[in-house]
Amino acid sequence: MSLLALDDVGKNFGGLVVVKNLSFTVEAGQRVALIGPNGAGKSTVFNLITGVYPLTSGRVLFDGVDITHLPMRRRIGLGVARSFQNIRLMGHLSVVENIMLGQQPKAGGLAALLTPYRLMPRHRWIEEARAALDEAGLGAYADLSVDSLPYGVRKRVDLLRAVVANPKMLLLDEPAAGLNERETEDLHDALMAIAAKGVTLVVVEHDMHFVDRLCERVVVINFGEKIAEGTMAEVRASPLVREAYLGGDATVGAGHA
Amino acid sequence: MSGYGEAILVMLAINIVVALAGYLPLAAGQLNLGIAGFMAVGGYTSAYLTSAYHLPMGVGMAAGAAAAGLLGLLVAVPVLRTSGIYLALATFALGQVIQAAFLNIEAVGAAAGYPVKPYAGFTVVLSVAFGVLVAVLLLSRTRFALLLTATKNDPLVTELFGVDVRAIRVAAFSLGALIAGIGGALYAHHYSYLEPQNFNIMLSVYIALYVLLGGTQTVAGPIVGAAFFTLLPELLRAGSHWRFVIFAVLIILVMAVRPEGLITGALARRLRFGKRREAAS
Amino acid sequence: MKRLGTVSAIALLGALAFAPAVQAASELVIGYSMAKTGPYVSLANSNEIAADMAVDEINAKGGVNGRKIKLTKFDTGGNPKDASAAVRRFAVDDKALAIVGPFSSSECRVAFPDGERMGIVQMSMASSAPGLTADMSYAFRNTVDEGKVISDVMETFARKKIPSARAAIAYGTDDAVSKAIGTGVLPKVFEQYKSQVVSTVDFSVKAFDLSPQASQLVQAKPEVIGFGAPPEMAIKLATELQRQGLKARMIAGTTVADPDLPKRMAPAGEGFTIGTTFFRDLNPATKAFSAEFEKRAKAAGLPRTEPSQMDAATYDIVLMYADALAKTKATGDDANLAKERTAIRDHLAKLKNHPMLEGPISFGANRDSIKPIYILEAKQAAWTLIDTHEPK
Amino acid sequence: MSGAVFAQQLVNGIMLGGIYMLIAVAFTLAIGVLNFLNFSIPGIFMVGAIATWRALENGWPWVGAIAAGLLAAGVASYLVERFTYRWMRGLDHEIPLVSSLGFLILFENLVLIGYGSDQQTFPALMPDFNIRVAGLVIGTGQLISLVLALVLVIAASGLLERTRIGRGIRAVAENADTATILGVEIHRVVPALFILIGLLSGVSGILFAMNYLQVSAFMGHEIGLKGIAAMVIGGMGNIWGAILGGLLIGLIEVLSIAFFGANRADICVYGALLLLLVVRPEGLLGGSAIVREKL
Amino acid sequence: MLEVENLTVRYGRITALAELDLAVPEGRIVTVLGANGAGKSSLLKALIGLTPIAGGAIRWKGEAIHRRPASERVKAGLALVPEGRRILVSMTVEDNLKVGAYHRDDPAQVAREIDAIYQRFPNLAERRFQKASCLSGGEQQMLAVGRALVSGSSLMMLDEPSLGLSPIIIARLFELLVELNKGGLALLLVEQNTNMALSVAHEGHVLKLGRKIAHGTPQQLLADARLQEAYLGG
Repeated sequence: MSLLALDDVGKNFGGLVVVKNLSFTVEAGQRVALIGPNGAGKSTVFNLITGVYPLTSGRVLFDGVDITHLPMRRRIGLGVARSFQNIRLMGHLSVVENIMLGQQPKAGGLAALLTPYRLMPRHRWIEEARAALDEAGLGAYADLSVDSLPYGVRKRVDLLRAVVANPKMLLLDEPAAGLNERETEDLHDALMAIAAKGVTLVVVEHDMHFVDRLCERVVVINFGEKIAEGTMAEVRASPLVREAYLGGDATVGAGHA
Repeated sequence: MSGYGEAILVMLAINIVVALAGYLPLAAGQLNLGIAGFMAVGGYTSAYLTSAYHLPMGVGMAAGAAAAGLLGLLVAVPVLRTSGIYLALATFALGQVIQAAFLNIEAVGAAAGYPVKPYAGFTVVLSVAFGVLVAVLLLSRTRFALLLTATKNDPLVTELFGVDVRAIRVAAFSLGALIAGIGGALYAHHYSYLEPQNFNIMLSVYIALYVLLGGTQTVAGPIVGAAFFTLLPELLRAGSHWRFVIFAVLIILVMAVRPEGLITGALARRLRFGKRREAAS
Repeated sequence: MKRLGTVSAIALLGALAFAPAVQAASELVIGYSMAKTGPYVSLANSNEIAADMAVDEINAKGGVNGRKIKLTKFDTGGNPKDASAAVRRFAVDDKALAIVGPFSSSECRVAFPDGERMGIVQMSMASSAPGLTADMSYAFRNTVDEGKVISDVMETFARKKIPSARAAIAYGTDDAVSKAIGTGVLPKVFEQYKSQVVSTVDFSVKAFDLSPQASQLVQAKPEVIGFGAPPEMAIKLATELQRQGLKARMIAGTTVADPDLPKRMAPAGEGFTIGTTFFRDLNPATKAFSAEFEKRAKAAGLPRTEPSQMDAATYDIVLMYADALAKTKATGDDANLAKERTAIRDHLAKLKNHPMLEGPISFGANRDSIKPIYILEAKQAAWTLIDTHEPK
Repeated sequence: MSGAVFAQQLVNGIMLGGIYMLIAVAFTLAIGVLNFLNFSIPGIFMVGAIATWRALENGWPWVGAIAAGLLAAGVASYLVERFTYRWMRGLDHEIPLVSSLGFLILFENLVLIGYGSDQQTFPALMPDFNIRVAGLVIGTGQLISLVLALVLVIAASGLLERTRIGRGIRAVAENADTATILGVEIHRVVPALFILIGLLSGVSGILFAMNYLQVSAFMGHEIGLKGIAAMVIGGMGNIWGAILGGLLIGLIEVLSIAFFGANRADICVYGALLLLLVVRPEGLLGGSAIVREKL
Repeated sequence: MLEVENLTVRYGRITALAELDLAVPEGRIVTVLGANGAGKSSLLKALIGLTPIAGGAIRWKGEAIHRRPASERVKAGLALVPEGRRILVSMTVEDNLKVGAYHRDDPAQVAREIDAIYQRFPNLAERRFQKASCLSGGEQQMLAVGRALVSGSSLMMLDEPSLGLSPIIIARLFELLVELNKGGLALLLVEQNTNMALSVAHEGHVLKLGRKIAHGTPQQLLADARLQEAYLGG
C-alpha cells in the first residue's frame, strides 16, 4: 500500500481551476519530486495534502487513512511535516524554540503543555532540540533570534524544525531556492541522511540538477494537471514537459536530455 | 514603609495583575478591550458572596476569578470567531455591555455602588498579586507559552505543527479573564467599594496600553508597562496638571522609538545569551 | 536595559516609599485632598483658594494653640484610588490631625473606610450621595441631605403658591447621587406636597442628546420638573426643553449649585429654582468672603471667580477644624496623635448651631451637616434669593 | 406611547444618527484604507469644536471661526499621521492604535489645562433654530447637519470614486506596493487622507457644538465610541455602511431610551454591536472580511 | 534608453542581483531569462523603485534615476506589469485603467487612450464598470498591460506575463506585445517561457542566482547549452 495517494484531486478558487484530476502515489521510503513551471499548482498540492485548503473534489489517503476531511493538525499527528517556500520561522522565538515547536506533534498532552520546562535546563525537550541543532551543525545559533540569521541558516532551521517531528513523510517546498552551490550540496547530503532513516520525501524544486541527484521519481504538473511521471531522464525526454518549460515546439538544447 | 509608598505599591500590584490579564491574550495576538468588564465580574462576584453570604474573602476571590474565567470561556467561543481588529471591537462591545449590565443590577447597588465589607490590606493584596505573578511566570516557562507566541506569530504554521490553535486562543482569552477577575476582586476588597463607572472603557484601554507599551513578548513587558503607567504620573506629580500631557508625549515617543514595546523577546534573549557568553569567556 | 530598568524601578519605588515625612514640629498639619485635575477640576480647583484663605486668616491671627496651621495638599484627580493614597499619606507620612475632603462621593466611598481604619477625621465639601457615612465614626460631610433641600424648595413653592400640581421627574441614572434623587427623594417630596407625578424620565449623565427624554416630558405637560443630575445636564435638559417648546419650572437640590449656572443656561433656565447652602449677597460676611475670593481667583487665573457652595463649605471646614484644634488643645505631637485625632472627631460630632460663613452648622446622627438652605431662582441670567429655611 | 410621540422619537433618532454619521465615516476611512483604528478621532473632533468656540469667544465672525476650527482639526490629524502612522506602517495593527490613544490623551489634557473640564456654552447661531411641522419639532441645526453630513459623505465618496487622489487612496487601500508601481505617491496620498479624516472629524465636532450648544475637553468620548459602533455595524471601510450604521445607532439609542429607559440604552446599542460582530463581522454592507492567507 | 550598470540588490544578507549590466535601446524588446530565484523579479522591482538598490546605477534617457521615488520614474516613462498582474480587484476595470494614468494631467487624451484600449480588448469594454475581481486570468493580464499602456510609458517592463495563462492566451498576448513594439514601445520582458520570449525578443540575457551567465541574440541563446542548464539542470 502506498504511503500517500492522491485520487482524482481537484481544486478551484472561485472559477479558477488550479488543480485538475490529479492522481499520483508515493511509496513509503521513496524520494519523489513534484515539478512544473511557475504557477503550475505545486504549492497548492502541498496545501491540499496538509489541509490548508479543502479539496474541491477527490480524495487524499495517507498511510491507509482517508485524510480528505481531517483538520490540519490531525494530519500532522499522523506523520506529515512540511517546510515552507517562503521560510516561515517564528520571528518572536529563538532558534531552539522554533525547533521545539517542531517537537509539538510528539509532545502532546496537558501535562506536557504545562510543564515549566524552561526552569529545567536539563529537560529532555531542550536537550533534544539542542542535540538536533548540534547534529545539524547549527548549535552556535541556538539562542539567537531567527531574524538575525543568514538566509541559508534560516532555511536549514526551517528544515530541521520539520524533521524533529519524526514525520513519516516530509513535504519540502523549494528547499534549495536561494541557496548557493555549497549550501545546496550540504542540503542534498542532509536530505539523503534523513531519507536513509526511512523518511519519505516529497520535494517541490526548480533546481533540476538538485532534483535529479536527490529524487528517484519525478511527477510533472502544468496547469494543475499531471503531464508526465517517471525518472528524471524519462521526464526530460517528454515533449509535453519541454513545451511546458520552454514553450512552443521544443527544439531546444539538443543532446542534453 | 510610608503610607503613600504602601498605597502606590498596592496600586502597582493591582495594575500588574490586570496587565498580566491583558498580556495573556495579547501574547496570542488578541487585543482584549473588555478587561475592565471581566474585572467587574470578578470584583462584584467576590464582593457579593462575601457581603451577602458572609463567605470568607479567599473563597470570594476564588469564586470571583472563577466567574470571570467562566464568562471568558463562554464568550471566547463565539467572540474568537473574529480576529484582529474585529476581536478588539467585539471585546470593546462586551466590556460596555457588562458595565451597563451592572448599572442595572439592584442587588449590588446598581448606580449607587456597592460597599464591600472584608478588607484586603497591603499584605494580602501584595501576596495575591505576587502569587499571580509567579503563576504567570511559571506559565511563561511552559510549552503553552511557546504555543501562544507561535500562534501570534503565525497561526497557520502553528496549526501545521499539530497545534489546536483555536483551543490555545480560547485558553489564553479565558485565563486572561480569570486573572482580570482576581484583579477586580483585589480592587473590590482593598478599596472597599465598587461602582460600575469604575470599570469603563478607558480602564480597559489603559490596561491594553500597559501591555503594548511594555511589550507583548515577555512577562517583563506588562510589568514594566504597568510600572510606567503607575509610577510615572506619580513622579510627574510636581508638574501638576502638565503631568498627563508629558505622559501622553512619552507614550507617543516610546511607541515611535520602540514600536514592539519597551521589552522585546529579542532584547531579553540578548541579555540572557549575553550573560551566558560572558560566563563562558 | 532590563537590568537598568529594574534598578531604576527599585530606586524609584524607594524614593516613593520614603517620601517626605518631615515637617517643622511647630506646625499643626491638616491634610487637604483636592481634585485639581480630572473630571471635577472646574468645580474643585477653586476650593483650594477658599482653603488657603481660611488658613491665611487663622495664621494671620497667630494660629491655633500658639502654632501655625499647615495645609498639606494632595491632588487626587478625582480618582478614588488616589483619594485612598491621599488618606494614607496624610495619616502616616504627614502626621496630619484631620483631613479636608475628599471631594466627590466616589472618592469618599473609598477614602472614608481608610480613614476609619486609621482613625482620622475626613470631611467632604461636596459629596452628597445618601448613606455614605453610615457605620462610620470618623467620616463627616459638610453637605446636607438632598431630601431636605428639595423638600425646602417645594415648601417655598407652597408658601408662594407657585403651581406644582403636575410634576415630572428627570434624573441621571448612572450616577449615585442623581439616581438617589430621582428614585428616592423626588417621588417622596412630590407625594408630600400633593403633586401628581405625570412622567419620569432618566438619562445617562454622560449623554449629550436629551431629545427623547424631552419629547416624553413635552407630552406629559408638567408644571414643575424635579431634576437630579450634575449642572451640565441641567443646561442640556433646559435647552432641549426650550427647543421642543415646553415651559415648566425645573427644581433641584445642591447638585446643580453652580454660581454661573443661570448665565450658562440663559435664556432656557429662567425660573429654575434650587436649594443651596451658600448665597454670596446674604450678609456682610458672605460679601467680604466673596470679594476676597474673587480677588484671589482672578490672580490665580481661574475661569470662574464667584465662590460656589463647595468653596464656602471648604472654607468652613478649615475653620471648623481650627476651632476643634483649639478646643481640644491639640499639639500634633507624634505620641498623642491618635488620641488628639479622636478628640477632634468627638468635638465635631457634638457641634450644635456653630456660627459659620454658611450660617449655623450642626452635625446630625450620621455626621452630615445641618445648616440653613437658601432657595435661589434664576432670573435674567443670575441667581436671586427668594427664601431661606433655617435649620429646625 | 402615542403615535405623535413615537414620530417625534423617530425624528430624534434620525437627527442623532446624523451626528454619528460623520464621525463614523472618519473612522471608516482610517480603517478601510489604512487598517488603522484611529483613536485620536474623538480628540480631533473636540479640537475642531474647541478652536471654533475660542475663535467665537474672541469675537471672530462665524465663517472665520469655523475656518479656524477646520484648520485646527486638519493640522491635528496631520500631526497624528506624522507621528503615528508614518513611523509604524506595516507593523502590528495595535501599535499605531496605542500612539493614536496617546494623541487623544494629549489633546484632551491640553484643552483641560487651557479651559478646564467645564462644559462650555457654545453660542447659538440664532435664537429659535427649529422647524415645527405637524406637531413635530425638527432642529434646524440637526437637520442641516444631517443634510450636510449626507452631502459631505456623498462628496467624500465622490472624491474617492471619481477623482485622481481618490483613486490613489483606494489603490493604496488595496495594495500599497501595486499603487507604488503605478506611480501613486504614497507619501502624499496618506497625509491627504489624514487631513480629510481630520476635516470630517472637525466638521462633525463643529456641527455637534452648534446643535447642542456645548463644548468640553471630553466631548468626543461618547460620540467617538458610538461612532466606532456605527462604523462596525455598517461594515468597516464602507462609507455608505457608516451612514447606515450611524442612523441605526441613533435610532436604537433613542428608541431604547424611550422604551426601556436610559439604563438599558447602552446594553441595547453595544449588545447589537457585539451580536453583529459574532454573527456577521463584516457588517451589514461590508464585503467578506476574512481572507485566508497564502502560503 | 535604459542603461543598468553594475546593479546589485540585496535583501538583508542575501544578494538577489550581483553587478548586473543591461541596456534596453529605444524600440527594442529585451528579454531576461532564468529559473526561479535567478533575480529577475528583483531586477524589475529595482528598476521601478520598489526595492532600494545596494550598488550600481540605473540611467533613463541619460539621467540617473535610481534615487528617485517610484512615482517619478513612472512619470518619466517607465511602466511595470508586475508578476501575478496585481490587478486592484476592489476597483472597477475603468478605475484600474485610470489609476494607471494617475500622474497624467491630460484627461481628454487619457480618455481617448482608454477608449483605444477598449477597442483593442472588447472583453474589458464589456466589463468596464464591473469590479476587476470578476475578470478571468487572461482578461486580468490584458488589463494589466492596458494599465501600463495608459501611463504613457515608453518602456514597458513585464514580469512573467505568461504565468498561469493557457497557451492560446499566451500566444495572443505575445502577438499584442509585438504589435505594441512595432508602434515604438520598448519592452523589457522577464520570462520563464523561454521559447515564447526568445521568439519575440531582439536580444536576451540569462540569469542564474543573481548573475548573468549568458547574453546574445535569440539565435545565439537558443544554441547555448547554458540556457537549458539554467532551467532543466545539467
